[in-house]
Amino acid sequence: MSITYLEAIREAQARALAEDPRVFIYGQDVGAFGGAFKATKNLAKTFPGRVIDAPVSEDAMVGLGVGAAIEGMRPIIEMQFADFSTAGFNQIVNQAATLYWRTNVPCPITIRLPCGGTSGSGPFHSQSMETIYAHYPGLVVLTPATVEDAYSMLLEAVAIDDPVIFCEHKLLYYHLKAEKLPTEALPVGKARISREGRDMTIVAYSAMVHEALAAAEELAGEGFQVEVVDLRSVKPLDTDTVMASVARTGRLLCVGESWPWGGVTAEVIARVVSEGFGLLDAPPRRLNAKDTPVPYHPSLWAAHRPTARSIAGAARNLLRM
Amino acid sequence: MSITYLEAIREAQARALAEDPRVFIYGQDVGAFGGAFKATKNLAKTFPGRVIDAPVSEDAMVGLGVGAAIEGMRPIIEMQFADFSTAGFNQIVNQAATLYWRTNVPCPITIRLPCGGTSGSGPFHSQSMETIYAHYPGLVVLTPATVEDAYSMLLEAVAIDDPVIFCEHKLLYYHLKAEKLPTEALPVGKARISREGRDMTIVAYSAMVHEALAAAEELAGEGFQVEVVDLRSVKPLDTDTVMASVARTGRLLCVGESWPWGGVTAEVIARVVSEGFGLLDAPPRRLNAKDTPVPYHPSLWAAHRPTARSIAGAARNLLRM
Amino acid sequence: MFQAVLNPGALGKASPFCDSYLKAYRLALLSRILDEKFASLYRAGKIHGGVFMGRGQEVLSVSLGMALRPGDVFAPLIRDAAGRLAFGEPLLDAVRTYLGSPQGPMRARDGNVHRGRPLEGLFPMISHLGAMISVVNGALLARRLKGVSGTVGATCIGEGGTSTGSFHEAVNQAAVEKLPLVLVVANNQYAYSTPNSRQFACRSLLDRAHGYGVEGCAVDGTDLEACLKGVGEAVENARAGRGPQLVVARLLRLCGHGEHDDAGYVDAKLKQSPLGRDCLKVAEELMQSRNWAGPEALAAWRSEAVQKIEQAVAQVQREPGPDPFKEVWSALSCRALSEGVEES
Amino acid sequence: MFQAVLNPGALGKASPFCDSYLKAYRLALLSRILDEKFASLYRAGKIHGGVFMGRGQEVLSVSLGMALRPGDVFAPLIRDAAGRLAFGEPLLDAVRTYLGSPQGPMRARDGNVHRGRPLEGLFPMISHLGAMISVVNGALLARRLKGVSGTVGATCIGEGGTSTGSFHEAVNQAAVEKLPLVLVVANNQYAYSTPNSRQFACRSLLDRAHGYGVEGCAVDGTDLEACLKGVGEAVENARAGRGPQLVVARLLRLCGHGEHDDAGYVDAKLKQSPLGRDCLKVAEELMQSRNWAGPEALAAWRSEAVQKIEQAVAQVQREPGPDPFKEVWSALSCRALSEGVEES
Ligand SMILES: Cc1ncc(C[n+]2csc(CCOP(=O)(O)OP(=O)(O)O)c2C)c(N)n1
Ligand SMILES: Cc1ncc(C[n+]2csc(CCOP(=O)(O)OP(=O)(O)O)c2C)c(N)n1
Ligand SMILES: [Mg+2]
Ligand SMILES: [Mg+2]
Repeated sequence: MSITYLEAIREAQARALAEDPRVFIYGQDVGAFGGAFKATKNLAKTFPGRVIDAPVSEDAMVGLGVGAAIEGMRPIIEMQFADFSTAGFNQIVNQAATLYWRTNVPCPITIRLPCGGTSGSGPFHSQSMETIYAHYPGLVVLTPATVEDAYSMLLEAVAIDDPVIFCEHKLLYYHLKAEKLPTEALPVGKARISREGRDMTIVAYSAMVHEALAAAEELAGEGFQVEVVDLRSVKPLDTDTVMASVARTGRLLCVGESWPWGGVTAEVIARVVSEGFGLLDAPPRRLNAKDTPVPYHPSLWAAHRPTARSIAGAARNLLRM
Repeated sequence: MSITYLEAIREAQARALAEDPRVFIYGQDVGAFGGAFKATKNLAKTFPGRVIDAPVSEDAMVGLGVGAAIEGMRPIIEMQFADFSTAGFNQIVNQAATLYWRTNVPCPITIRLPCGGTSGSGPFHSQSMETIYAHYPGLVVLTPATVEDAYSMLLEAVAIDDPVIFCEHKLLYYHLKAEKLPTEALPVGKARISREGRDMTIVAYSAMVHEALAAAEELAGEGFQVEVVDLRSVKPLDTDTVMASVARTGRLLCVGESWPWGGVTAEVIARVVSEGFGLLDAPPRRLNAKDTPVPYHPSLWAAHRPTARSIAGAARNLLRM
Repeated sequence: MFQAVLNPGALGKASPFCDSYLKAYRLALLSRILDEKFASLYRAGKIHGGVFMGRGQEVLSVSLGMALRPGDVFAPLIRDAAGRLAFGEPLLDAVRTYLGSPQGPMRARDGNVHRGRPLEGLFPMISHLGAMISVVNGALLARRLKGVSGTVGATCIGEGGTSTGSFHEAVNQAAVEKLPLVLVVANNQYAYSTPNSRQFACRSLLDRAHGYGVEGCAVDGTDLEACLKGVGEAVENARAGRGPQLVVARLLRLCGHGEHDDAGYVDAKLKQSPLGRDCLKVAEELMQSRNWAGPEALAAWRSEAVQKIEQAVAQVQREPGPDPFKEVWSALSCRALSEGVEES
Repeated sequence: MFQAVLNPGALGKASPFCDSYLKAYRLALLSRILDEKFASLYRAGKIHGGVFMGRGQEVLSVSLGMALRPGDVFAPLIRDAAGRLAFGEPLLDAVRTYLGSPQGPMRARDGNVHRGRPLEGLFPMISHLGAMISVVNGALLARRLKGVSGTVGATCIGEGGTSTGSFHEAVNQAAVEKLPLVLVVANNQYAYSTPNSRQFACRSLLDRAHGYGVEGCAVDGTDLEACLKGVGEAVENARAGRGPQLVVARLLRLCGHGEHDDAGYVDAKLKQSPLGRDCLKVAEELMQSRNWAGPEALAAWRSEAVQKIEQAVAQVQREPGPDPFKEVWSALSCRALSEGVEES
């Protein structure tokens, strides 16, 4: 048996629906059709009345989720693409994210965002929005990079009593495969050392973990042992694991697919240098997408985002310092 | 004569309207009423038909501004509070911010956001949104801290061919005064040394500049010479001026009123350490608002945001390192 | 749930309708005096932030609160002190929230009209207009999923709020799901300073009902009898499974947008028109004309209300303010996931 | 502005109406064949991202394009290849955008239906449904401020898009400003897979017009004559200063949402109903019954269209792709304000 990242997301939802009567799914085309990416395929049939098609109304979709959460339900809201969550932005950051703080009533809503660039998708079907949501208090922002994490973190997201922004990477949907679903998992909030190494640390998350691993592999051929940390969750952000890694390697490169200004990479670097200044033997570096919308054409797109090649290049520069 | 920060904003708009027939103002209650904060007082009378009341429709307000900009106009869109710009978020980040990049047609729209906390305003009338907008490519994000800058930067915002997010701080509206309007100004994109000092650098912007200056004054009494850099513009961010200051002082404290995760302070620190690692004699530090919504009660609010006292405290710790 | 705010013994006059009319009037009066108390505390500098009054809208608001039952959901807006009291919100909740007492339901974190008790069906508004409607929808859908029936969800909005995208999405959503939603639009002629002519172009906002496929009714918002009837029927219809109900009330805001606003822009013609009648005066005249209540009763009710409010204010003013050092600075209920962002 | 896409000599038959009918048909046919070409390039793996066809909606779309004049503003949506061609969009713009040629108006930065030339009045859509309407409003308001009169602005949306808050805010905005906006709603029964029953609850979306205070008309979107008349009148009304015009067309999407979608969910009954007629076939039958065009003319027009398209595709396929090293990686027109964020 082999299971894809997308199937893991579907299986996690199936299990959540099966085990917890409070769970329901709401989103455009999630019902009989099974969702734009088929992340809810067959679920409407298996769980009648609990996988519900929404009108093209992101604001009302999120608002409805909050109201249902107040009533003790555990809604999963699917955005058709992360990019369209801008239309539900206000309800996410001002309604869902503030409810518990204002009222002491938890808001267990999971918002699934199909994120990230894929070839030919262009500026409005490629965005990574983890930075935007992580900036706001009151939200948990998860960015699974593996099939196993997609499964276990989505289950955990539904179980968490707070609003979770679940950033699934579309590029991983079909191609990333695992042998089977995990039976145990790191808890949300813990980063993972995806590859050990003692010469430098690359911190990455979501699809960039795989680019970083490929870069590490390439550099291994040149005699460098590069450690790769998969953040898994960008808020909370597991500073301890990152710092421990940097303490071993003395060098930090931080990679993110979203835009350069104020993203995950800035946050990681700011934390490491203010709390672990003495650990670094060289300046920390970062690599992000370019500061333009995500281009449509495959060759522009490939140049816009960090890749194994550009990561390896940046890592080489840093290793030489 | 003496002129407030708010009056400077009104005067800048009056001058823009007077000098450029392409300028018009659109926003809720901006017409005969003169705006919730009176930033457009008397302008509707002086410039008939060019200061236009909008329905409670932030999305459509911004969309209208973009369409008018395509037609060669220079709209100023007033949000009643920065917090409500979440309802126009999609048009700002996906329509206005991408237009030039997609089509080569500039989008000279200025969006005025009354930002920042004031006592008793609570979670939905106190937000600082510069971090959110600065993350997106295609936007210029200005954060004037002085009466003179409020005036000259708003005039420049209207003249700039790109979308400008103009973050005015409500706390400065009535209390901050200057003798007269400036006749010349630093260009947008340049930071200013607001106070010179050789022991450490505090980087701040908007209302926090004044807290930082007060802290510097307090520390001067203790024999420390603290340099205060006013960023003025958070995107673009004048890394050169910050680095030059840090090169002189060796110590960096970065202060922002918005939430801690991924804000201006993270970006400044990430830049300084990756480009000027060797300049620092101590770890860079930052001080932000707490990671909760902005509280209503004055004494909670005062503890939520950085103040002269907490800045001085953080600075003292850093000076001792 | 909540405790009753009126002394029940004082009621029980002529007919059941008379009973509810008097009860509604007294709650509306209580809310008027409460608002005025907040306004005077505001002028005395004892309230931080804004004060928003329901003046001129009390009988509309109270009619909605009266029609709801325990177990229903209610998301009031800024001018709904009367509806809140009728729904059962404790007077102390209002006073504690305005005065920033940590013993209030918002624990000094949010203020003035931004208060509620979600678990008791009273949803606290966020400021963004239009944003509460879909939240009520969600509660109603949840009940349907849980198999709970017979409850309704109600919320209020001004005519200005009908211009938001949130309003539209939520009304359409309720219509598609045929939820028992009652949406009361108070067309008080102004959104802050903006007159209706700059807010919408249809003849009546009621014309929107048809476009959403929901039932609608218009009421004279200055007339308590009309409000009790119109709003009451809407709530009954929703409860009976007839889907969302839109109530559009005509009236005039008889105060500024907030207490900082002198409302100098309000058209004198409107003030003199039937819209500009004071809904409490109208009710008083009716009660007197029908011999339901004479001047003594009115005076007694007023002084009873004043006393209740003064007592609550006095009590809350003795309560200590919040302590920032004891405040839990986290927005997450899962403490383990809260970021302990180190600050120097 | 744009160059004409049809050979004008071929027109000029019986009456002016016949002339426009034939012209419209030929443009609709051209767009159909163009869409089919893109679909086949997609199946051959020559197009990145999606392909979105207007199949079944061509005569509605073309009627709008035909009614517009140079100087008007047009913001087409995903199924408007026909309207674009009628408005004057060069065939090459479509081909270059789909194939990602840097010589196209979007310079390979955006693709497929996300194309336009703002300065020539053809506004390129962003993907977010509903977002273009207020942009057209802005252009129209700007013209009013500049003293330009006599032009209109038109845009299209599907019935799914009417559920967005953006749609509502913008229609209301246009109504308040009484702008010369023509908004064509193609109710093609599905929003991706979602049927109307899950999208709205009113009888007809036309019922919304009244609620906004704008004029509205319904048209049979499968009938070119009805579309030319209905849409043409709406454009005339807007031009005459009668304010926003809402046109609601009934039809059926005769294809998948995109070429990746087999549309297996479409109700067979709808396909067999009059809504499911192929609007081009309907037009062909009418032209033949009225002796406006026989089988030879139809065949000739088709092969002329095929040839034009093959030629354009062949030309664009020879054009080099974009060079990421020459690309200006800045989203600002003021280069001095662009961040040169250093990356290692
Ligand atoms: C989305 C949004 N935009 C702007 C505001 C600022 N605002 C607060 S009240 C108000 C006017 C509301 O008018 P209306 O809905 O008619 O209610 P009323 O005050 O008349 O009761 C505005 C514009 C807001 N609260 N929310
Ligand atoms: C705000 C927003 N949410 C979701 C989407 C994803 N989406 C793209 S097309 C579509 C369906 C549109 O249906 P409709 O408006 O009826 O147009 P049609 O495709 O039928 O022509 C959806 C939901 C989007 N583009 N924008
Ligand atoms: Mg109003
Ligand atoms: Mg459709």
